[in-house]
Amino acid sequence: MIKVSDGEIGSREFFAILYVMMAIRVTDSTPNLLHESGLTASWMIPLISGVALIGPVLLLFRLVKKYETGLIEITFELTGPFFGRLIAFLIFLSVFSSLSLNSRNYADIVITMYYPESSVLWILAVLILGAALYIAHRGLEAIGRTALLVVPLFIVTSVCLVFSTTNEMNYLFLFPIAGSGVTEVAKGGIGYSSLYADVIIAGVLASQVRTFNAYRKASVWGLWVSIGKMAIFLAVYVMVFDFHAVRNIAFPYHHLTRMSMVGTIANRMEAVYLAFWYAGAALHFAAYLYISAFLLGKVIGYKPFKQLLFPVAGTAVVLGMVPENYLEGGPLRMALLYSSSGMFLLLPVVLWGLDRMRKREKK
Amino acid sequence: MIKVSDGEIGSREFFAILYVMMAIRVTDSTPNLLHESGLTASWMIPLISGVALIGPVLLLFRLVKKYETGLIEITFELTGPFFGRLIAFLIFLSVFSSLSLNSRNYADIVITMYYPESSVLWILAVLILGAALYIAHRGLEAIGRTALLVVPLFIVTSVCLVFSTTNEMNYLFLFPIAGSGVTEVAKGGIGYSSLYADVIIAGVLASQVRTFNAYRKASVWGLWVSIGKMAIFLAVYVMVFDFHAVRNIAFPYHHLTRMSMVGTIANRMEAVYLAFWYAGAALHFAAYLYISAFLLGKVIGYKPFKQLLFPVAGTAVVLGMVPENYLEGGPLRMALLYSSSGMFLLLPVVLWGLDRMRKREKK
Amino acid sequence: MGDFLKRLFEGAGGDQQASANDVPKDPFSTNLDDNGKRLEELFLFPLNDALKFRELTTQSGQRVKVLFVTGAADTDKISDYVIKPLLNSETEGKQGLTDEIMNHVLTISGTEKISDFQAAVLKLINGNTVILIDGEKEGIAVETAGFESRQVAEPTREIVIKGPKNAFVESNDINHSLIRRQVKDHRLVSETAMVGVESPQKISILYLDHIVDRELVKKVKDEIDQIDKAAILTLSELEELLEERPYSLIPSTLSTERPDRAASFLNEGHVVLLMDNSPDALIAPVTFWALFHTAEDQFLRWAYGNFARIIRTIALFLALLMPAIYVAVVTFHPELIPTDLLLAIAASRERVPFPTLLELLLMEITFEILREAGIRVPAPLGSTIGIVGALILGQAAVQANLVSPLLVVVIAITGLASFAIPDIGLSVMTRIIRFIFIAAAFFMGFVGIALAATAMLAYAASLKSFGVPFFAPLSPHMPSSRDLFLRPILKKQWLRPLSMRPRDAIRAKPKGRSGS
Amino acid sequence: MGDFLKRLFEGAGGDQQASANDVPKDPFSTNLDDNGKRLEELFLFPLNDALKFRELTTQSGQRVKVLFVTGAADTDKISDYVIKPLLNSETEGKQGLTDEIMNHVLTISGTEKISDFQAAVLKLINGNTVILIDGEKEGIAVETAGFESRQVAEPTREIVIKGPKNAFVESNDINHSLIRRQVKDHRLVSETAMVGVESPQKISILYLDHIVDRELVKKVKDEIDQIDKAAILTLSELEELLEERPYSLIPSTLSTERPDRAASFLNEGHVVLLMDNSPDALIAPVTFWALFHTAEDQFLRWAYGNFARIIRTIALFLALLMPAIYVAVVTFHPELIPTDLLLAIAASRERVPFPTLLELLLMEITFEILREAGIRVPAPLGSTIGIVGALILGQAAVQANLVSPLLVVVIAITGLASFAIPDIGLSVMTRIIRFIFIAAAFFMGFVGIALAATAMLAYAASLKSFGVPFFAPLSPHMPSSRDLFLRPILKKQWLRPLSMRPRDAIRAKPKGRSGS
Repeated sequence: MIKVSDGEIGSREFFAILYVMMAIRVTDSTPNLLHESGLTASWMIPLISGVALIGPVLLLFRLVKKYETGLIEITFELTGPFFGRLIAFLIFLSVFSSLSLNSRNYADIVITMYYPESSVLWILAVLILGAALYIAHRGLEAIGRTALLVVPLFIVTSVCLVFSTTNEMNYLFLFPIAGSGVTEVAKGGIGYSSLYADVIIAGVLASQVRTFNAYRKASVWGLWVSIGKMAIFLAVYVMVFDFHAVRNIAFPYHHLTRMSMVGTIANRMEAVYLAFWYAGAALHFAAYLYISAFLLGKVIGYKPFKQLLFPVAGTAVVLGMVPENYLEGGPLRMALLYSSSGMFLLLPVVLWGLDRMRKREKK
Repeated sequence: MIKVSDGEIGSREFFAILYVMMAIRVTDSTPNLLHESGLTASWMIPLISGVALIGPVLLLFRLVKKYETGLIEITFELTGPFFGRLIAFLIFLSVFSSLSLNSRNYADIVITMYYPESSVLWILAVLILGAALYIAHRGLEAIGRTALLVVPLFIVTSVCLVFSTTNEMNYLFLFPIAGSGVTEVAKGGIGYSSLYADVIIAGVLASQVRTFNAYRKASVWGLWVSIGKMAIFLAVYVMVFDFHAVRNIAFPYHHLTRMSMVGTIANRMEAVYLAFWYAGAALHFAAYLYISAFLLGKVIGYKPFKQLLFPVAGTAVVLGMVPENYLEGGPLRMALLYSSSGMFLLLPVVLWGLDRMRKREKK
Repeated sequence: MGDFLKRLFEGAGGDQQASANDVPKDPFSTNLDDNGKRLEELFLFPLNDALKFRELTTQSGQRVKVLFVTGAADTDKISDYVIKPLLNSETEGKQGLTDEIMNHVLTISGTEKISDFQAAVLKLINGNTVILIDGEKEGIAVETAGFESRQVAEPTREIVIKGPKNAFVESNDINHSLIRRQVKDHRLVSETAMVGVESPQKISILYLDHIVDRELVKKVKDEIDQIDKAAILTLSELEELLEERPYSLIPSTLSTERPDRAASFLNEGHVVLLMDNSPDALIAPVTFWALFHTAEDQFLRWAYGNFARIIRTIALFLALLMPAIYVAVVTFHPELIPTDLLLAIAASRERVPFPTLLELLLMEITFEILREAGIRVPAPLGSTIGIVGALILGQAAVQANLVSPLLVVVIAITGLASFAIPDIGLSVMTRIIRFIFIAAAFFMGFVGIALAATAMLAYAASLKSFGVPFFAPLSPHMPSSRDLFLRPILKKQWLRPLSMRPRDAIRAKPKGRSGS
Repeated sequence: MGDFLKRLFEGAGGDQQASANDVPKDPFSTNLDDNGKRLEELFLFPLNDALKFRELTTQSGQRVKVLFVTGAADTDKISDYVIKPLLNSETEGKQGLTDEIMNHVLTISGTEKISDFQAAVLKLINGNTVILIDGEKEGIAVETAGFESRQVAEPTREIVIKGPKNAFVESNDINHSLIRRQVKDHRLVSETAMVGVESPQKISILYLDHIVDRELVKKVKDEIDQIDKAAILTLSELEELLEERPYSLIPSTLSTERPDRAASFLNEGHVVLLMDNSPDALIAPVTFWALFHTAEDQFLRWAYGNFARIIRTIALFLALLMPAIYVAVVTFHPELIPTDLLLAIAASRERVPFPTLLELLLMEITFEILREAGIRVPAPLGSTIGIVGALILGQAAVQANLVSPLLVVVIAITGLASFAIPDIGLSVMTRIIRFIFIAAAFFMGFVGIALAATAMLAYAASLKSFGVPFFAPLSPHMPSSRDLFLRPILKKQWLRPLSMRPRDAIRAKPKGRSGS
């Protein structure tokens, strides 16, 4: 039965957006950070991050349900316009810097792994942000629907990749099971929990999701599927490469694709994985770009925020090009992740506290 | 004229079931047993077995006609529940052990003759019993109808095989005509009559045959066609290979197929015979499996006996795999055949006696 | 399931228009205008301009309303046989005016009295004209159906060189007529059933009462009764809904576009279903032989017809097994091939970079695309398909080292053979099963083919279509006219229908028959 | 724009005949001759011999004029049902003579009262007959339309092997009838709208009132209202005028020539537009699935229909991506190809003097010319195309070292695959998008293909046709019958229309739905 669309996004689309925002992290240099801090137990870090996020996420759900609107509106409501803008700006900074760093990072990956001619670096960064800009410009519905169409393909690709490399795995490489020690792993888990803070960031879109139930369902599924995927891939990397080697491999996902074999048909399938990965990256950036512009619009109080997409994307490309090479971006990313982790874990708690205080005042 | 089926089986289908149950014996190691005991006169053994079976079969016909039901129901009626169950269990044991031994035997044949990689032994045994399980699961009607469709093909194949090897035959190899001596041959004939006891075992299905006449006609035809085929093939083996050689040939049927030539078209036709033989084997096991499950159902008083098919098939595969190689199974088979021969020859006689006694008591 | 229940319950609470079956069975009132207004509401007048009505007064001053649906009714018929006589009629305002008009005035052949709105709506959407008379509690439905339809034309699917050349069209009435012309027997029963909960459509169930197995008719009718769907537009939909095993590859009904074939099925005791909008008849039950035979086999001389059948049997086996045998032979049983040929194959395969299975699947899928393209392409582009097809299945592909020449021949023969299979169902089935055989051959060689074939044969043999086994009367064996792989001459095909009647008293004792 | 304004103002100020819509709504006078003269003037009599009129006197001496337009009206009908009864009528010169004649005299089914000249002109050009009575201020319009038309015939574009075989013709009435025969539901609403400022044409808007989303109907009607064009001759013109994105590759309506397809779209809640002179129906909105599915998928058994769909899905991907993948692999990712094949390609490409891209474009363009030639060439010359085509796309081109054999195969498979795409729109779209992919692959290899594909997918996914997303109900996900890439069996395709009605009370709360 055909019916006219109401312009809002449903739970599946929202899940797909969360998936493209978070799950793609397994393919960039994030696993290196986690391997560095968790050693053989790195696969536990995302799980711990997930546990750390349970509280803030639940509080966020309560707030969204109560106020029936998005995170930013709630912040404005509870903290007043000045702090509201400040918080929105901080979130924007975190999202934007991640966008900028990653766009460079992804262009670097392509060049390092597939087209070893550095002259195309600019072109690649411009192209991918250009595609993302186009998609983001078509609106949140477009991002959600496109993501919903391709996410099943990404999931199938990931499963294929894992299965096609089973021959290369050695589960003994996973031992010692505790890796760098329980404390280290737990610290890493909490420190890197901002890797999944997207689930809180995406709260700014809550008002555009059809129902609260859809929002909650999609958030929960998006979070655990992304975390599960990261945990599995971290374990796979260690099992395939051994953790000594994996620390020195810049982009383990792409090395893994080189090992994928489909019988005797094709020598190497990496180009196929490359295509899917790049399509996913374009969607990832589209979502980030959309949220950046949305937040910036809130900060400067500019309603037609879609017009901000182009300047945001342009600035992101230029800033991303500043570091000489992708290794310089590494420490920056780590600092960013640690600092924003704190913010995202605390934000819902603070908001909830303010909400309680208010209620009490009213009484 | 189209009409709705009544769920019972007719005489042709019942004949086809008996044929796939008995006639396939020419292709396994049964001929070796007979050659061993009959030497050049081995072809007489099945004929003598047939003569020995005349009495019991006729008595069985009388009983079936009188009680208008199957063998097991008659046994329960005449001997009471305890002995009834015991006899049913003995028949089950004989059918099941034959099933189990043969499934291994047939898988062995394929491996020895066609795929000399022993790693597929399990797979072959599982596959053939899997196919048989599927067919048996579709019910007796399915077995009967499928058998009726393919039995003409089997008969044509057998005739082709015999004709295509006429060049290699030497009728002088059949002499001395008496083989190991008249007594030996007669003893063998009676001892191995259980090879055709299937005609008595199939009496358990009598109640599912449309009419008594159909049952009798199909039994008589099934018996003599199978016996005739065995006699002819025994003679052919001796004529082609000479009886000294045939004693050392494990599977004379399959060696015979290797000699089959169709002009200059194809070097060797054995793969074609293999296909037909394996199809026949699947049906053979399907019938055995069905009867086993049926009997087991009667023994443990379990009505929906089709659910027993799977455990029975599974156990058969596992037990069949116990012997190290197919030669170990040989003595077992011989013991089994001798002991069950007695049982099957006597069973109708005993039942008939009980029936007479009862009648007299009533008077 | 939960989803379904949810929808069901939520739907039940909805406030909406009643479907034709749910139109209240309210009786007409005696007020002509009230009745008119009520019908207008049901047809969403004035938004909807489908319902037309014409008010008129008879000679004696009686007010009458004539209602009909445009497109459904034939306006010429209404003018000639309804309005003209009504205008000229002189009725006296007495009791039983309705009867008076029905019996005295209208000059049309089909009239019926109706007394409630449900009947009126059903009649109207089926093209009838409804006459409402002021002061009467009953109306008259007049048969004026005038749906547009195609002329009777030649069949496009079941083509014969020799034999009748008319095909069913989309009109149920014309199709009835085509069958009645073939079967001139007063015992040809035509029952009517309605399907479709929301927009009911008529289905005609035809059978020869003295030949058919009553139980079969009952089964078919039961199945039709159980259909619970909003709207059924064509016989193909009905076919799938009647299906006992909708996922199975083997159909349990057959559709034919030839009235002569439908008639001969009737004579063999099958049930024939007809429906408006469908230029074919649905035959139930179906057996393998019905799928395998063509109409032409019976029209040609005994020898010619059987020659065609033999060729077709070979084609069926080739279409099913040829690629599987190729894979099995190349992979497991090279000894089957003469040495010279073997060397030639090996030499040609040397340059092909793919494994045999992949090569074969590539070609098979290309061939399937070729076939699909051939159906979908508009007629003027037909010749282009030929060129393109020849490239892929020909020299170019071989020269590009994509396939070996032998394989091209194998695929071509297989494809050709599958074109020779008469029924679409059987043909598609063959094509799908072929892939199963290829897989079986790839894993186990001839052993795999044999096991797959036996299992599939057992499946097919155990199937029943409306209680009739798929391979009947070959397996299980039943007395028949022996028109199976080959057909006997017509004199020998004569089987006295009585002897087969399961309800015939003499033959009814199940234990009394020979059963052989 | 300036042009348009100029025309607008000139038209307003110009001194010319009023178009049918601008005929003054002057009421009839009581003088029969005045009325007749006025109508003559409007039809440019005597210059124009289209308007015929017949003056007659009834039995009671009443003067009556019967007017009609030759070609538009059926003269037999006029003689039988208008003139004959009028001549025989005995009317008394009392009040309500018009009513008297309408209800008592005329024996035709459709009559209507008119009272001004605008209505009279509109009725006349649509084939009605106008009866003017002396002394009356009202006239009668009688439905006597008798435009010539083709017989219902078989479809030429959407060919099926199994299923209904009638197609729409150029007559709106017949098309209505064909749809009514399929959808026997009294809630099938058929609204009429007029388009064309100068020469208005009727458009019928059909929908099933209990299924359709009211908002959708409103949107379609709004779009039609906004059309501002002098004359619209066919549905294709209307299609483009209704189009929200006329430059886009993706259509927002679909036209079908099959009544059964139109009916099944109606049952799924689409709106169907019919228009005189157009042998097809316009379906709005359109989704990807409507373009991808064929009528036949539902007529075949579940397994067969889905087999065809799988093949078609493969064909769609091949048609879109095959040449692009070839370019990408040869240029950027040679490691994807088995070494043997790589060497073979290298060897065959060695002698070809052009770069891969140029070679590919040459072949692609040749193929497009071949396709265009195939459509345009008169039927008797068809075979020539075959010969010529085989030369270019075949052995000759390879031997001339113009192309490598592998490329010939690639182009052939691509061309073949694009033939297997059912809808013309989708097929052309595929062919155009293919060039975009080739360019993307040429510049960036698989990365380019991936980015282009994502951007195009985002474009398609964000499109709405009359408010309905292009990939609905897959993305955004909506409860549906799940008839997407594969179709479920019909029993499972049952979706109670009630549950989907956005105006249904229970489901109307936007926040109350699960939304998943």
